[in-house]
Amino acid sequence: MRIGYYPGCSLEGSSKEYSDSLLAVAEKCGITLEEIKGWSCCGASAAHNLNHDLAIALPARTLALAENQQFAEILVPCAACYSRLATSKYEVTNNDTTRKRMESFLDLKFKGDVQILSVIEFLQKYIYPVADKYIVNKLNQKTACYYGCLLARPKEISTLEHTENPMEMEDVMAKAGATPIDWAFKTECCGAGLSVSRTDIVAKLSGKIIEDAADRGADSIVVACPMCHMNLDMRRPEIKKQLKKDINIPVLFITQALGLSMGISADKLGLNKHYVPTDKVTSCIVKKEA
Amino acid sequence: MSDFEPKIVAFVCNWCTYAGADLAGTSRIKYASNVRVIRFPCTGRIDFMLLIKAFENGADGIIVSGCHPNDCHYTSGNFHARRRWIVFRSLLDFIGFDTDRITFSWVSAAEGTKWANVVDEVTDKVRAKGPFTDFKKMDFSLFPQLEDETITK
Amino acid sequence: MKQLQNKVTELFENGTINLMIGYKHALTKQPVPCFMENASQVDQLIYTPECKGNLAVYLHKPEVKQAKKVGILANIATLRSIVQLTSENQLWDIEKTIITINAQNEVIVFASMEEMETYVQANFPGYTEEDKKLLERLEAMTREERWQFWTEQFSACIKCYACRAVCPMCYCPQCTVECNQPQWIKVSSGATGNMEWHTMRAMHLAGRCINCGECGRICPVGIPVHLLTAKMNEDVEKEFGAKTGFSCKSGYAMNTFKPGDKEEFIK
Amino acid sequence: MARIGVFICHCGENISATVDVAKVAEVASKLSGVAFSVDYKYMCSDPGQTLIIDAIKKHKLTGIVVAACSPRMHEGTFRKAAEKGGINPYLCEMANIREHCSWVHPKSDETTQKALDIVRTLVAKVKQNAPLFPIKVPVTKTALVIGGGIAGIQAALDIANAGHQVIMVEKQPSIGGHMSQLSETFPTLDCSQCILTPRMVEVAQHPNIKLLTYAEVESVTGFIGNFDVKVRMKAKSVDMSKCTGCGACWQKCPTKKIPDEFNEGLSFRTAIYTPFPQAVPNKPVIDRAHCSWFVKGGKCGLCKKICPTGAIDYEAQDEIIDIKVGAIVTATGFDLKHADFFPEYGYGEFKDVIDGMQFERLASASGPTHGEIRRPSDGKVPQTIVFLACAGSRDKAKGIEYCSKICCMYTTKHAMLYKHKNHTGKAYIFYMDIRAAGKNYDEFVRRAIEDDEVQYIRGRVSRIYEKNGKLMVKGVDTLMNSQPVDIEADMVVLATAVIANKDSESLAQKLHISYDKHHFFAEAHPKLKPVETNTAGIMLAGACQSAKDIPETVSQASASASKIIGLFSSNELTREPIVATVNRMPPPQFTTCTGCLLCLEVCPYHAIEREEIKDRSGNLIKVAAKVNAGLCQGCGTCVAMCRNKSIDLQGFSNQQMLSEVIALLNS
Repeated sequence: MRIGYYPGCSLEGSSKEYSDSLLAVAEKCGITLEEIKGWSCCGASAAHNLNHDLAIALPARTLALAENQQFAEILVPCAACYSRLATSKYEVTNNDTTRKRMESFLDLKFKGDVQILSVIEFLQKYIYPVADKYIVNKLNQKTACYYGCLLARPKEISTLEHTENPMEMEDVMAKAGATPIDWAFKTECCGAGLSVSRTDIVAKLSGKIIEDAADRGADSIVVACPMCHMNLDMRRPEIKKQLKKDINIPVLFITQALGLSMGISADKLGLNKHYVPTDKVTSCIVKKEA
Repeated sequence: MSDFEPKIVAFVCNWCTYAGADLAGTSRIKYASNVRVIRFPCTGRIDFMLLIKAFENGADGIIVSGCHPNDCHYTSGNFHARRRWIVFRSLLDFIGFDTDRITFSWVSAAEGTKWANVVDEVTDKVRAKGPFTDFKKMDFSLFPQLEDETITK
Repeated sequence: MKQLQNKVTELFENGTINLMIGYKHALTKQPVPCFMENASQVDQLIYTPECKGNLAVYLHKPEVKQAKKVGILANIATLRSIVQLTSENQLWDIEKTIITINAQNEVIVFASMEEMETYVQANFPGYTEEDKKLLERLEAMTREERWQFWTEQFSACIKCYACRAVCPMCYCPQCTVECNQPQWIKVSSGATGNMEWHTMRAMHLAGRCINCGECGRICPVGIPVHLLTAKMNEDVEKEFGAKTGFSCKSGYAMNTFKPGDKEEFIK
Repeated sequence: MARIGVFICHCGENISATVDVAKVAEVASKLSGVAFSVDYKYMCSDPGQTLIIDAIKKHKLTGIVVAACSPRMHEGTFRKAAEKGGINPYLCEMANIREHCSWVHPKSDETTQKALDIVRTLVAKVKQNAPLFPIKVPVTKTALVIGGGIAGIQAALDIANAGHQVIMVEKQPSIGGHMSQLSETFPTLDCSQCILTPRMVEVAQHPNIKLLTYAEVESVTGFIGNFDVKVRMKAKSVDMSKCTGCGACWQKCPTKKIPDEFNEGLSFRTAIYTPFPQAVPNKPVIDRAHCSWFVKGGKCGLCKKICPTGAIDYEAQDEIIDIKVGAIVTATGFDLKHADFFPEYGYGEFKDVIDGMQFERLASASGPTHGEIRRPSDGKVPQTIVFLACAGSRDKAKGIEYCSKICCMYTTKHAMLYKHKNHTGKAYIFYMDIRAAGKNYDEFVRRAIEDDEVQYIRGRVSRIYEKNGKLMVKGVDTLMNSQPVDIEADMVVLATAVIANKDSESLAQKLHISYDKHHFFAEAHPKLKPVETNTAGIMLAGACQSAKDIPETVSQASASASKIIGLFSSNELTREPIVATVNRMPPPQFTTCTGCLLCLEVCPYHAIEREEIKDRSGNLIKVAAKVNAGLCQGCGTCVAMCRNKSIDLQGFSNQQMLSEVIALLNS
């Protein structure tokens, strides 16, 4: 089975470590991800506020390319990209008029039979079943799994079981030897779209997330979205001002955490690229008992 | 041919369209007098063979009308009828029959105006098409020496 | 072939069947149906790719019903007919032993209806290339051309009702065409009456015909009547998602409905 | 040879102004089979009818056509006249030349021609009419009421008070249903048990009501007036004839930690138990799923030792009894959406997040806290309670699009009861809309807001979580610029959605009644037949049809009862003979029906049955369809579907309809 890979812009830039760690974990488990040739921006955070056609057409183009390149499934690790691609697929497959419009814009045919996998679905389907074979370390820490607002919503496109209380990341982290905590903010918004324009709002929203995780004794926060990571990791000075206290819980991509459990080096996983030091995470790790 | 007046037969259900046509009457809404109504208890009762027989006996156009979906007096007769018409119409089209000569509609007991409009529209449409002669021509196709005029007059 | 004959002999000898319906070679070497009442007749039994006839039609015959324990050599069309007939509550009065030959040339004796159903579903046939082409050709014509085509075809019909006789689904003891109170269709042959007959036949088979094509093959004047029922089946599957001869329990598309059935012509 | 009479009405000038009635009468007289034809000013008037009656006698008519108004107007009138004239009423047809002709077309030859065509068509039809006779169905004057909640109780009492027999089947050990669990009722705040328990006792003591508790309907066959019902009497393990209800057994029963269903799991009960103190009948049953005698195989046996009358019977078995009834009231009530449906609200995880019915038990004087509002976790009196008035309802994403209807009102009542008991406490209600349409309902809500200072917040709640021993309620106030709202609460009450009973689908199948996609039972017509089902003789009452409050439930129950009392008012049921029939002929053919039975599915009334024709030695020789005239409503959908015309519809037969088509188009 060939799995297409759609990195999206973030994973090529600010969140390169997400891409690196994901590819490293996949490689470790013997899964090849093949980048979709000619992929383009999904239009996230801007297009759907401005132009509905464009917001559908941009992801549809990539979907049509993936179809042409005969991928049955494509992995879209960025939660925002995933949301846009899945939404576009939903619109195009459920509405004949939209499909015809898009086909005429793009001059591409669209069958709508490519399965889109979020990173959670990918881990569930391909990594989770074989993980035991490759996991050598026990993360040995309390971790807060943070889904953000896009991974489990909206109900029409999400494949997670409970929109308001998903548990899929927790299952993966438990496998990696962490203890997922029960907390209140796992599907709250971090302020993603306002990351640059209104850092004050980001500080308020992300601050609550960090604070609740800390209150409940989490040693780390695990995320599956580049935007969430940026806000929770990079905006700590603003958060500190907002909360009037310094919380230094590190924030990891779920693939980095999984990579650590598989014995992949911290450097290869890009842990050194974070603002909040990640020593706290690595120092907990112990060897898995046989 | 200009003074051709088509014969339109309407197959309607008792509870909705027949009552709708009654309402057109009590409201004194005027419409084309070409239509003749045959009353059935329900559109579910209307046998497709009756439609063919009507054309065979000289109808130029047909209206089939009953209760709107979900409004059937018998709950589901019109839903069954709808399925029947979907395949029947497709079959007629497949054998090359002019399905424009059959109009299907939902006319409720409150839609006297809609009934009058349906009748007027169908009458105009069929009048423009001219008399229905396909069946007669078909029968005479066994005897090609006969000319068309002898058949259609 | 030997394997098949041995199997049938065994079935006769252990009393599982007392009548076997299969094929034999006619003098012309064409396969024709044959009926065997004991093991001594089994050596004429054959099975070749040319054995296309739908033997299910014989399961209605009183002579066959009297035999009670009936074996039948069934190609896929016959199997589908048996499935469809079962769903129509028709074969309850005979004990059937159903035998088929699969693609690997193995003889299969089905232990149960469920087993047969599974086999049918796994080997479910599509339309033949020839029929597909004909259907496409007809659909590509203008309406007037189609009318012309069928007018010519129907005019040739001699109302011999061979299409009815050969059809396993036409099992009514009295057909509407023979109904004279009221008389729906004229007895004598005439193009309109012929057209009515074929239209009615197609409507009555919509959602029931299993596409064996026997009616078209048998027509002595070569009318492709099977295209009418094939078209109906295509519609029923496309519009209502129903497959015929697929499951003994699956319903009949024309006696049910969905509130959301789609059409664009009802005003 | 037919001798048809044609009677053309002028309808004053309503017809004669545009139609040349004399000409119509004249041309009609020459139609084949017409023996008499006349026009008259007012056919429906007394002299008009006399004219018809006399003509039938004088001209020995075999059928009549009255060309006048719509048959929907006067068909009954003229059929009666025909009967008075001495012919079968169904040999009369009406030609509608008023609504369909004279009123909608101008005075012209075409209009007269159309009237003529209509008359000719109906003459052709009436020549094919056969005499029909109203169908008489005997009626068993006993009603079955399924469900012993307030709906069933009301229906049973109404029917029984009218003098008819009633059998009530209740699956629980006691009747009373959900209403017996309620504390006070809106909008009057009168105590639920105080108004209900006298009714329960009345049911038990009524000479016309036979009460079967701990029983379930097993199967239903037959049709209106004549249902055969099998009822499973579940083994109570207590001999009701010996038991005095002294209570010694359940006081001594050692298995004490079974969550009490009546108190919604907020307290415990024993394995031998009566559901609540006012239960009717007030005699215990053994819950075999928990009793040690049954679970551990013959251990314990204490209740048997202790019982002073020897009523305990561990060997008792389920029993199936057969009953015959003429009509059925389905009053099986509702259920509430439970537990894992709201992981984001922590229901099932946080002890102090409870549902509305649990709050009822807390507020009830007979409840586990004797009516004091104390939270389940630690028994403390909560100082802040948050109520969620829509928990699951009206939420497409949750799969429940409908409004549960009762929540707005009971949540208001809950908040009010709480405030009445804890004057310093704070009560918040998150709501989507306040739906208080009912007598004194909105006033009730205003009282909660204005007098009792209940805080209403229009918005939904996204999450409830625990923090520092408090329940944090995260919501939004959409009337305050959609500001996020965070409330620290001590207890949260979810007004969870009203849903259909989990076994409603299987009951519907037993009864052959329809249900909607949410498994609520379907009424025969949403406006005009709201208590009947599609199956004649089966009525609906209460929340098994849709979410309802008590007044509505009681109204519908009484409506159902009145329908049944009407049905029971005569010994026979008379039905219009416009029904389908499957043809019959002498052996060996028996019928042209092929027995394909594809028509069974098509009938909206389940009126077509499988008939087995057997020979003298009992061997099955033919299977055919058979129409139950008691159930058939005469739509004729089966007729159009039957391939070889083995089914026909009386009054609209194939012969009649085809004759109409042919006559209409051939003058």
